[in-house]
Amino acid sequence: MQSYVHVILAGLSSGMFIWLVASGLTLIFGVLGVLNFAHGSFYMLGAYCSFTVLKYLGAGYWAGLLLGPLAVCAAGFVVERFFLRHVYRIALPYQLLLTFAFVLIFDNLVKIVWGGGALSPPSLSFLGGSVPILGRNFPVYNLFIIAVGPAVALLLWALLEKTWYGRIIRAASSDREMAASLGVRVPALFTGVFVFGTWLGALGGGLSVPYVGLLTPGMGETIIIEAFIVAVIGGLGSLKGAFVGALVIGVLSAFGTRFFPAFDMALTFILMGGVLLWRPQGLFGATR
Amino acid sequence: MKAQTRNAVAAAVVLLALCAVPFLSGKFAIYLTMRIMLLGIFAVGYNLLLGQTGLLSFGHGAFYAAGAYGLGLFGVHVSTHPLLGVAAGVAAAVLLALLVGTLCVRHTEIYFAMLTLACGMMAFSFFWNAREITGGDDGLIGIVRAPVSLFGGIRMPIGKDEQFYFFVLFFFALSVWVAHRIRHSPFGLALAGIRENARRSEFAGVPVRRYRLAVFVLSGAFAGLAGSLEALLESNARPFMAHWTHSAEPILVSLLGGLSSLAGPLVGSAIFVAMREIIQRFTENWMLGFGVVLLVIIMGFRGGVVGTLSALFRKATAPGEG
Amino acid sequence: MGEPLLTTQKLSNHFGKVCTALDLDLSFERGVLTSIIGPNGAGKSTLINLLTGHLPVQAGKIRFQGRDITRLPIHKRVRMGICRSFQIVNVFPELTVAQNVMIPVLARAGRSWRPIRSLSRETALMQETEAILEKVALLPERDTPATALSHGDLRLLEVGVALAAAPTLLFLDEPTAGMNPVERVRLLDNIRQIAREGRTTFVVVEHDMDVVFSLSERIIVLHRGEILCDGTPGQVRADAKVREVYLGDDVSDLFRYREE
Amino acid sequence: MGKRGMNRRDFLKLTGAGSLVAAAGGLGGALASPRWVWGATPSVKGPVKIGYQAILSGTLAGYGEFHKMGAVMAIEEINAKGGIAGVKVEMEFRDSTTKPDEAIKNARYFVDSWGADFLAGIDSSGQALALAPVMPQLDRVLMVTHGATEKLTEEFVFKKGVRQIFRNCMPTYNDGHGAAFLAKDFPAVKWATVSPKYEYGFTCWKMFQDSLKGLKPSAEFVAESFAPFGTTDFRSHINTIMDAKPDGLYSTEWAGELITFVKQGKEAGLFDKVKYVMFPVGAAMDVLEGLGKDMPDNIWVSARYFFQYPNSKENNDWVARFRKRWNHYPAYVSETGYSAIYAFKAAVEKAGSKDTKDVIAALEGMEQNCPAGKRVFRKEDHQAMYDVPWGQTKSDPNYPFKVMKEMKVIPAKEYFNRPPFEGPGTTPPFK
Repeated sequence: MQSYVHVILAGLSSGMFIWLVASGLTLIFGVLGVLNFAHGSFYMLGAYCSFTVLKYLGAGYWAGLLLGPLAVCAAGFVVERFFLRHVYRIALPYQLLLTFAFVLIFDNLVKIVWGGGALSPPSLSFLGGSVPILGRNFPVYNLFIIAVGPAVALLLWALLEKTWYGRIIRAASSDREMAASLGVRVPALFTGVFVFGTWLGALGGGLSVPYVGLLTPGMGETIIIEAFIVAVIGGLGSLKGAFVGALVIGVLSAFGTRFFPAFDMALTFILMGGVLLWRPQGLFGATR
Repeated sequence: MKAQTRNAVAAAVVLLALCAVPFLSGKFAIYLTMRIMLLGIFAVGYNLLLGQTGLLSFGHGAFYAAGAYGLGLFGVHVSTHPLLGVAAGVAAAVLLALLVGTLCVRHTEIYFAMLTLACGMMAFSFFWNAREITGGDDGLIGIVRAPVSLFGGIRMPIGKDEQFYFFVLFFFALSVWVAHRIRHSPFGLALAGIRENARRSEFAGVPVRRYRLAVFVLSGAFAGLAGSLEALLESNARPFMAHWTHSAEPILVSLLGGLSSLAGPLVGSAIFVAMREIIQRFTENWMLGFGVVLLVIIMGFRGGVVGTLSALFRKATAPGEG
Repeated sequence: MGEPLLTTQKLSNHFGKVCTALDLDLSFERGVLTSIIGPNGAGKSTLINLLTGHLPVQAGKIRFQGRDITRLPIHKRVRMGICRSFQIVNVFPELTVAQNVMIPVLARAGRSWRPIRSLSRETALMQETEAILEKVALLPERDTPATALSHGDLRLLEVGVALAAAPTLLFLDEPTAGMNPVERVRLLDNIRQIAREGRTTFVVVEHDMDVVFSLSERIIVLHRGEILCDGTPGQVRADAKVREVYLGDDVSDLFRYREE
Repeated sequence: MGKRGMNRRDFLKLTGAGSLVAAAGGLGGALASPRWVWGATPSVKGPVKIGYQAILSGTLAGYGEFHKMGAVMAIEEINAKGGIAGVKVEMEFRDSTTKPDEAIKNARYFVDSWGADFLAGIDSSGQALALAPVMPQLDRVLMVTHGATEKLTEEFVFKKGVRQIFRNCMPTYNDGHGAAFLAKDFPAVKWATVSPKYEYGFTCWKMFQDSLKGLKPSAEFVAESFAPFGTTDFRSHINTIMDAKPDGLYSTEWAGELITFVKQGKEAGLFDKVKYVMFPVGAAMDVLEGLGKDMPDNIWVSARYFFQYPNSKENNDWVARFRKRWNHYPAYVSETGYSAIYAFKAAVEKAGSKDTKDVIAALEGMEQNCPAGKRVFRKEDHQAMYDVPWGQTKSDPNYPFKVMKEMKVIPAKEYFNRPPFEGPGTTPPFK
C-alpha cells in the first residue's frame, strides 16, 4: 500500500512537471501551428536564469523563479520575431530544422556562459524537506509541483476561455485570415503567444531547479521529447489533452519503472504508439 | 534533352572525381568521403520518402541499425562474406521496415512522424537492452572486413580503407542510380502524385497506402544498406544508430541540400560532414557554429542549397526570360 | 439497355442529426447523361462521395455492374470504372499538366508499379495522355505546372484527370463552376462528344440550370437527402414539387453558383 | 606536407591539385621511419603531437573541461622545461561527444590529417570499444583516461593483441570488486542497487555481487533498479529500493545523475533507512562540489583519483599547482589526463623514439610516479595498476564540500582481474 501510494505520488509529480513544459509547447502548436523543438532550450534557459538570480545575485529562490523566466522571454521574442515569423508558410520540416538550429545554439551558449559542468542548487528552506506519508518521506516540493500543475492549467483555461485576449487567440488560431480581416494584428498576437509559451517553458525550467536538482547544458533535450510525447498523446494543440497525457505518462511511467523495469526505456514510446494506432489524432485532438 | 545531357555529364564528372579520391588525397579525406557517401545513401533513399512522397519519418535510424546489426550478426554467426552480409543487413532492414510501415502508413503528417519516432525508439530500446544478442550499449563488436570472393575464384580484399573505399563507392553509385531511375519511373510519378494530393491519387486508381508502404520499405532498404556499410567501415554496430537523433540526420541533410532534386540530399550530406569538420577545426564550440550556419541556410536558401543555386543559375543563363 | 450500370439500395448517411441521404434507391443506366440537382445541402455531394468511396457508407448497398462495391476502397472502384471530378479544383499542383493526366493513365494500365523503367519509354501511354489532353484542349499546356494554369484551364484539367482513368461511369461535381462562358461551352461540347462515343456514362452535379437542361437526358432532383423527382428534363420542369421546393426555399439557388 | 600545419584542410584536397604529393609524403612518412637507426639518433624529430578527445557538449560537458585542464597543465609544464626529448609538445583537443562514430572520426582526423603521434582521452566505454579495432590501422598509442570497461584491456589488448591501447585510469575493477572488498567487513547482508542501465552499471553490479559472494557467502542481493542514461527522476527507483528494505545500497550512478539521485534519495529518507551506502565514483569532484552540504555523511565513496590521496609531497604540490592554475580542485580525469601526457613523455624518452612500436615497448611494464601515486602499466593487458582510496564522507571546515575520513586503500593487485582473464583464479577473491 505504502509502495503503491508513493509510486502514484511520484507519477503525479513527474506528470505535472512534464505538463508544465508541455503546456507551452502545446499552446504554441495550437495557435501558431509550429512544433517548437527549441522549447526544451527555453526550459534550460529558464533553469539557468533562475539559478543565476538565486545564486549569484543573492536573491531567494522565489525571486529567481519570478525573474528568470521573464528574462528568457527576451530569447523567445527574438526567435519568433526575427526568425520563426518568416517561416510560418514553409513546410513543417523546415520549421523543425529552424528550431533545431536554436537548440544547438542555445546549448552551446549555455556552455559558454555558465560552463560545461553540472550546476547544482543548494536545497530550499521554504518548501524544502519532506513529510511522512504512510510512513515514508515524500518531498514537500513535489507536493508543490503537484499543486502548481493544475493551477497553471486553470490559469490557461481562464485566460483562453474567459478573457477577451483568449477569444482573440482562439479566433486567430482557427482562422488567421478571418482574424486579420477583423482587425486583429495577427503577427503581434503570434509573437505574444510565442513569448507566453516561452515563459511557460522557462517557468518549467525554473521549477526544475529544486525538482531535478541539477543543471546541465543538455538538460532540455530529454524533457522536450517527453513533452512532445505528452502533447501527441493528448492530441497536438489540445491543452486539455496535454494535461491528461502528462498525467497518464507520469503515472504509468512510474508504475513501469517500479514493476516492469525491462520496458522502462521504451514505455513512453509504446504508449504513444498505442494511442496513435488507436486514435490517430490523440486523446483530445481534433480530427483534421 | 539538353538538361539531361548536362546532368549526365555532371554525374560522370562526379563519379570520376570520386574514383580519383583514393589516389589523390590523404587517408582522412578518403575516410570523410566514405562517411559522406554513407550518409548520401541513407539520405538519397530517405528523400524518396520525404521529398518524393511527402512523408516525414523520424524512425529511419531503426532500419539503418537493422542493417548494421543484420550484417554484424550474420558475420558473427554465419558468414563474413561482405556481399552476403550486406544482403543480410538490407534484408533485416526491409523486414523491420515492412513491420513498422504496415503499422504507420495509415497515418500522415505529424502523426506519421511521431508514430515512426515511437517505432524507432522501440527498436533503439531493443538494441540497447537485448544485451545477449546485440552487446547492449557497448555495441556489437568484432565485425571484420573479409575479402569479397566472387564466382569461387576472384578474391578482392577490402581490409584497407583505400580498398574498402571502392566497395562503398560501388554501392553509392548503385544507390544514386536506382534512386534516379525511381524518380523518373512510373512508380516515382505515382509517388509524386501521392505527395501532391493523396486523395486525388486514390481517385486516379492508385492504392495510396500500398504505395506508401512500398516506398517506406524501399527507403528502409537504402537505410539498411548504409547501416551495413557503416558496420563494415567502423567494425561495429551500436544502438545509437536507431536513436531519433540519428533518424534526424537524413532529414537535416535533405532539407539542407533541397528536397526536390536527386542531388539535394547528396550535396546536403557533403555540406553536413564537411561543414562540421571545418567548424571543428576552428573552434570547440562547433554546435554554435553549426547552428548559425543552419540558420543562415534556412533563412537564405528556402529551397535548399541545390534548389536555390539552380534557380539562380537558370536566372543567370536566361536573363531574357525574366 | 439491360442491366443498369450502378444501383443503390436504401443508401443512407447522417452527419450528426443532419440527414444527407435517406434510403436512396437509384439506378444509373449506361449511356444516359444524368444530372443531379437540388438546393444547397440537398445531399448532392454526399451522394457522389458515397458512390465513389470518398465517404464510408453508413447504411445501404451499392452495386456496380452486378458487383457489390459498398465497402470497396476508392482505388478499386476506380479500377472497376467509377471515377469523379471535384467541385473544388483538386489536381496535383506541382506536377505538369501531362504528368497530372499520366498518373491515372499509368494506374489504369497497371504500369505504376514499375520502379526502374523510365517514364519516357512508355510511349503508348504518352500518346494516350496526349489524346486526353487533346480532348480537354490542354495539349498546348502539356508541360506547364498545374499551379501556373488559369482557373478555367484547371477545371479542364480536373475533368481531364478524371477522364484519364477511362471510367465507365464518371461523376462530375460542378465541372463548369467559375468558368467563363467560352470555356464553359467548350467543356460542355467536349462532354457531349465523349458521351456520344459511348464508353463513358456521365453523371453531373450542377447548379447552372442552362447547363443542366441543355445537357441532360435525365435529371434527379434531391431535397434533404431524398429524391424529390427523377425523370426527363421535361418531366422535371413540369413537376410541382420541384417548383415548390425551389420557389419556397430559395429561388436564386437555381441560378447561383455555390461559392465554396 | 599535408601532415604538418594544423591549418591544412584535408577535405579541400578532394578536388585540389598537389594532393598526390601530399599523400605520397604522408605515406612515405609512415613507411620510412628508420627503426634500425633509433639507437644511433637519440633525439626525437619534430614536435610531439597529441590528439586528445573528451566530452565537451551535452550534459557531461564538464568532464571534457576537467580532462583539458589536466592535459593542458602537463603540456605547459613540459614545454616550459624543454619539451619531450628536446622537442615541443602540441595538443589538439576535440569534442568526442558520446557517440562512438564521432570518436572514430576524431581519432582518424588526429592521425591521418593532423599527424598526431599519440592519442588520449575517451570517456565512454562504447567509444573505447569502437575505437579499439581501428587502432591497429591507425597505429598510434591510445591512452584511455576515463573509459572504464574491462573488456577494452581484457578482450582487445590481451586476447586480440591490440597493443596500441593503454589505460591509465581505474577500470571497473575498483567500482565492482574493490567495493566488495570493503563491503565484506560491513554488517550489512542484504544489498540492493540503483545503477546505470548500460553495460557499465550491469558489469560493476555483477562484479560486486560475484566478489562479495566469494568473500562473504551470507550476502544477499535483494533488489536492483537500473536507470536509463539521462534519468532526471529517480523517485520510482528509490521506491523499488526502499520496498526491498536492504541493509546496504550500492550505486554506480555517476556525474550529474548521482547528484540528482542523492538529492532525491535524501528527500525520500533513503539514507536514513539504509545504513551502508557505497558510491564507487562518489568522490568525483563534480559530485562532491555539486552536492556540497547535501551529500549525506558516512557514505562510502571512492573515485579513480581523489586529491587527498596519496598524502605525499608530490601529490600535494600538484594539487596546489592545479588550484593555482585553474582555481579548481583536480577532478580524477584531470589527474589521468595530466599523467597520460607525462606517461608519453616518459615512454618517448625511455625509448628515444616516438615510433609506436618503440613507445609500446617502453610503456609495457613501465612504472610512473604520478600525482595519484605509482602506476605500473601491466605488460599483458596494458592496464595501469595503481591504488585509489575509499572513505566515508564527512564535513571539514577547510572545504566547502564533503571529503573522506579514515581512508581505506585496498591494493590494486588484490582485486584486479588477472590474465588470462578467463577460467578460475582470474577474478577476485584470490586464494
